[in-house]
Amino acid sequence: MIRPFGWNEFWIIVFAAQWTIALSAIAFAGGGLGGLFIALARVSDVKWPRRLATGFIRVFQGTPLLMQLFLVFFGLNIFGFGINPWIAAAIALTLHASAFLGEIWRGCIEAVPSGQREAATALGLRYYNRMRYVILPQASRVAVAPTVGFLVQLIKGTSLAAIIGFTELTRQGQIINNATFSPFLVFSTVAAVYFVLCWPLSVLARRMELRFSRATTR
Amino acid sequence: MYDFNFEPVLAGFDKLLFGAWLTIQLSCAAMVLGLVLSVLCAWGKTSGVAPLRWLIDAYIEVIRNTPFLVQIFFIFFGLPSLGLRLTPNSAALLALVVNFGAYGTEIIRAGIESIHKGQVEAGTALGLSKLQVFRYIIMKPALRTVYPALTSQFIYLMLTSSVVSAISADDLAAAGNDLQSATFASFEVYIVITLMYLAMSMGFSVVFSAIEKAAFKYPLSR
Amino acid sequence: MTEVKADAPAAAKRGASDTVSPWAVRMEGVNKWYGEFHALKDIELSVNPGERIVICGPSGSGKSTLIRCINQLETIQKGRIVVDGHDLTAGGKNVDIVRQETGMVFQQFNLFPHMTVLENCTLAPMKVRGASRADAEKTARKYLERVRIPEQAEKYPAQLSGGQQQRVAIARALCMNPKIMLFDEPTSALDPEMVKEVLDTMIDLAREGMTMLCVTHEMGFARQVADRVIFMDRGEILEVGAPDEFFGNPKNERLKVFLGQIA
Amino acid sequence: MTEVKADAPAAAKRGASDTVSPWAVRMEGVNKWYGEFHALKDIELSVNPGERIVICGPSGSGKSTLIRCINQLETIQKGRIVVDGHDLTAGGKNVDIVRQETGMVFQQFNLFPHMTVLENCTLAPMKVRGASRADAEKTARKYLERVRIPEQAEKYPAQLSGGQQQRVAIARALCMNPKIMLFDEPTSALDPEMVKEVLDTMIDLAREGMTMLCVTHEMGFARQVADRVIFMDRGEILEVGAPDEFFGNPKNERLKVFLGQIA
Amino acid sequence: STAAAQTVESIKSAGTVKIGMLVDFPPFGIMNTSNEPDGYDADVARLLAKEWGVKVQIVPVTGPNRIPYLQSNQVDLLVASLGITEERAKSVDFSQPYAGISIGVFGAKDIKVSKPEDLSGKTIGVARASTQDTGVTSIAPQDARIQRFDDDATAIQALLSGQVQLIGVSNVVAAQIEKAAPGRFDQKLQLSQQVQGIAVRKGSAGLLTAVNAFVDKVKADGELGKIHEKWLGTPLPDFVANAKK
Ligand SMILES: Nc1ncnc2c1ncn2[C@@H]1O[C@H](COP(=O)(O)OP(=O)(O)OP(=O)(O)O)[C@@H](O)[C@H]1O
Ligand SMILES: Nc1ncnc2c1ncn2[C@@H]1O[C@H](COP(=O)(O)OP(=O)(O)OP(=O)(O)O)[C@@H](O)[C@H]1O
Ligand SMILES: [Mg+2]
Ligand SMILES: [Mg+2]
Repeated sequence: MIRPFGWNEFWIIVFAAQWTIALSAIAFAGGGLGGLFIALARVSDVKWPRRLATGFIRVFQGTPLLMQLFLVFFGLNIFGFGINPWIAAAIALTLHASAFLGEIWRGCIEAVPSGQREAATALGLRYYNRMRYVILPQASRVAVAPTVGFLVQLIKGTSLAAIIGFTELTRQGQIINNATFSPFLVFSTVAAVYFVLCWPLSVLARRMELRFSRATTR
Repeated sequence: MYDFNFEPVLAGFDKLLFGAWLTIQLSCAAMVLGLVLSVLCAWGKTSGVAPLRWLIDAYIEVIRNTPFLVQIFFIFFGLPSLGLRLTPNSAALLALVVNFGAYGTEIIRAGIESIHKGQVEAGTALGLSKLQVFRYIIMKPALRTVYPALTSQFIYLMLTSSVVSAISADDLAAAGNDLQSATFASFEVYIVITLMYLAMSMGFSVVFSAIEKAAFKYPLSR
Repeated sequence: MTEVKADAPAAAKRGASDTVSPWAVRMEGVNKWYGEFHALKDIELSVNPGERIVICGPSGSGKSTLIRCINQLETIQKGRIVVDGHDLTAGGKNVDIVRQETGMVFQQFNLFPHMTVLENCTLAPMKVRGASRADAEKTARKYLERVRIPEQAEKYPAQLSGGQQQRVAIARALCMNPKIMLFDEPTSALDPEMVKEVLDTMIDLAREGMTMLCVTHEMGFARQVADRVIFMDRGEILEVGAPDEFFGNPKNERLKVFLGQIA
Repeated sequence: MTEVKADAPAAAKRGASDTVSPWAVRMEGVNKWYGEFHALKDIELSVNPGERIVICGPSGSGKSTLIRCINQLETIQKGRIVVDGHDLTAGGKNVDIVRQETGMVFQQFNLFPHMTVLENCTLAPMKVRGASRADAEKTARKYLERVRIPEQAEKYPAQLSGGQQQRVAIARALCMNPKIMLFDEPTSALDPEMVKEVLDTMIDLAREGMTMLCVTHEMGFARQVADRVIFMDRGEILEVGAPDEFFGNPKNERLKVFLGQIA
Repeated sequence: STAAAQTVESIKSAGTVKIGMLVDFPPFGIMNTSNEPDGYDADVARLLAKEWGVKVQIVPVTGPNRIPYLQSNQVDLLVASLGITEERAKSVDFSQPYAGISIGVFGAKDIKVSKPEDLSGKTIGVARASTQDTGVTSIAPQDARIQRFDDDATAIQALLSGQVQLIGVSNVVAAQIEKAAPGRFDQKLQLSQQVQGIAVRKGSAGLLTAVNAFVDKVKADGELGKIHEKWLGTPLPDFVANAKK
């Protein structure tokens, strides 16, 4: 019944990374869009979008992603909204990533000197053009590094989707571990696969940060 | 339609409170020790010799690019083979410190680098040594600039600390899991512990802004 | 408190109806608060088309606030501002129109660092006025020529000296064909050797008859081009006069002290 | 290239042995590169104790670099710098000693924002000289009195005006009882009205006989207090002279252009 | 909503029965070499489907989420090694026992434990929410420290690395310990056997009757015995075979 850890098991773990990648991609796409809205709401001149965004961030940064996934998936189902795990994952991960990215990007938008906004306003540019051509391009330069940094955390965070039935990298490792009882081999493999996924991103983030700080220090 | 029944949760609420208390203790201890580790590593990274910098870089990269679950697993099950046997709670604490240290180092380093070069020069020109400049001139303003990043990393740490239940530490998540496995009242348990986490993170936010007001009361220019 | 009439001396058209305002800028009983802080107190000021006004005063006296109200970078709480016949206080489209008709130059240049000089100059004409790229670039090159840096069009702001950056900022504002130019200490962030090149550009503009309001401490410039000089302190206009009178025979006590300090 | 002897005119003690240097500062054949860029070229300069030197020149000419070499905020690649008898190029403890004996005031003040004025002034005496808190505070209050802001001792830098901040910076440097004061454009980040109060403080210091090297564009100050004025361009010292001669009868062509620009 | 699939009829008309099972709980639920669910529970699930003449869809679940899967209608029933207890019976309905394990407490040879009271002051590792957990918890004295891990593999790792003194596991899994560390550990206690039931949502009386009928049948015709023989190496023990709810 118990079998040794071999190449077959190794590849099963490696291939589970596809779910990790897919979940990360969904989270990032959803969080990117949601985060932009949250960030814009947070820097809005009007009070209520600002308050709403603040509340949103409080709740979704203040509760574990595991619970968010659980409550979205099973909660909606017990209330009779049959929901497929992909959609549940997309919703929960989007909410989670939107809160974090919204907060990160707000900081980046605020890092653009206020003179830039004023200059654009004085030229007669209105909100959309101001954001589109003046503020966001500058904010995005600052944003690349922390955003990629968050992506790394997000990739690791998708392991929590196991609670709603995804056999992604970490979960697959646990399952294989229970069929082989070779925890160190199994978890070393899991760690290595995560490292291969995340490390290039970390390096990229650091490069960007370095390039940016060089560009801004005179 | 599902019938909610919170009775089993209320019956086991003291266990949840104990769990929450341990989560708070673990996270706070990890924050303080992790902060010390971060400051040391950040100092090493900005002013240390090359091999030390490489060592710190390797530490940061390994920790930041692997899952916390795996880290805690290796600490709890791997260290005994080196003769170091830790209780679940102290293994959890060590793992949290090591994890927070890696993120904290990067954050604090960013803070140090944000300090205007002129500050260091002014200290140097006054005859202060490198260490004195770091200790008296850089440290406090650097911590102030990155304080928001540090506190949100802390909240993140507190929320991810639920993973320590994997090595049978008795934190809130573990208490919740035990309660739900004994009663099968899963929804009720999860809803309650979600609210407890939310309350804790809000509570910490309040505490953090109080600390910020007390510790960094000097005004900023402009 | 001390109310000083700051109207143009030759206010022959005063009888004209308010709807077709003869003034380039008219401020009536303007008051502005930042929270508790009373930043502008009962400002009365009328500027004729083509007039050149220099505003000076100690730091924090409200000079920037005053000219930033003219294009609604700051909103006022009381009073009325009419720019080229458009009542800002009435709201609506007027604010947009006024912003298009006024050009502003800041102390910190505020060029867009991610765009070339040419792109800085063509952005607003294209996005606000809907000009074609070709037209916008033609206009931009014309004004870059006028501020004497046509050869820098393809560079990024960070590659220019402070004086060059400020001249680009002037050209950028001119590209919108404004009727009024507002300057907020345009030379005070510059190295001393670069001040002159920017002042020269502004003097050129003044000669061509552009309506200008300029906050500056360059008293030489004020003497040379200003029609009227205004002294502000603590949110009030304390003295207004032609440069000779203003510098030669200041009446207000605080102005005397101030002129003593910056001499 | 053009070598200009920058030694003090009355160099009577020139024969003295090098070990007991008669000079407050002596630079011999000093060269400094930033990577490829040659920032200081064969600088020769000797400053007598008690002498007041003003350094001017266009932006990027190496003025800051020159005075920052004196307390080793920058290290040089070639040549020799001796400050008050301590050869910096010999290394060892000399650098520490020289830093204690020179006070420096920067353009951007560089006060420590998290410390009160008093703490700013007592930090170095306590940590470097090992003074007791009581002694350090006594000295600090004395110098705060001297720069005429004793009542600001408990405030934080951000609560002060620019002029006040710069005077604190001067007091902070004085608290270490330096033999030589270095100033790098101490008034150029100030609002015009505050320039005078800082210059007045510096004039007081000069009257008391402090050795001073000051980078500044304030020509009035130079005329009033300088024993010698030095003109730098592109890393070289191009002209040195007493103020009357320097301003009244400049010889170097680039200096003539420069004086024309900043007038 | 899928709530309609709560009767045998509706399952039959749908043509598929969705059954949740653990895949990290050897030998009851594992993933085989082709990474498909297998084990005692999987075989029982397939047998049930065959009996009802429908296709089976096995849904891998985990310890923490198996009940929510059932309660939120994502599976029709659970064949997920659920140890039957009174407390749990308040949340789900259990069938009569379809399986049972003898839980042994294992530990290093030099530790002396011969009766439950000897567990006093000892650390005992178990898989959280498992049948072992239930079994050990019910007999251990107050001051025994029960440490709950995510699964059996982790609990065994805790024993091997010395993080716990004893573990509670099924006899079958215990054989693996002997393989991993021959001669170091032995069985200390044989606990009162713990039985496991198939779970259905509360109030699905018809479905429960059908499941009970199925269990009766496969016990009687020996099919269940064969599965037991295959995965646990012994015939169906009496305490399961004779148990009635
Ligand atoms: N956004 C703001 N919030 C609160 N107070 C402000 C704000 N902007 C300006 N003030 C205050 O309003 C007063 C006038 O400011 P303003 O910038 O108009 O002065 P100024 O005359 O331009 O001074 P300076 O010469 O320093 O530019 C100052 O006391 C300033 O502190
Ligand atoms: N850290 C550095 N790395 C590279 N080049 C530098 C560095 N610091 C200064 N430079 C260059 O050395 C030259 C001299 O600089 P320095 O700051 O001494 O000029 P300055 O005369 O003080 O000018 P300013 O009036 O603008 O302060 C400049 O061309 C500058 O670009
Ligand atoms: Mg201003
Ligand atoms: Mg300089």
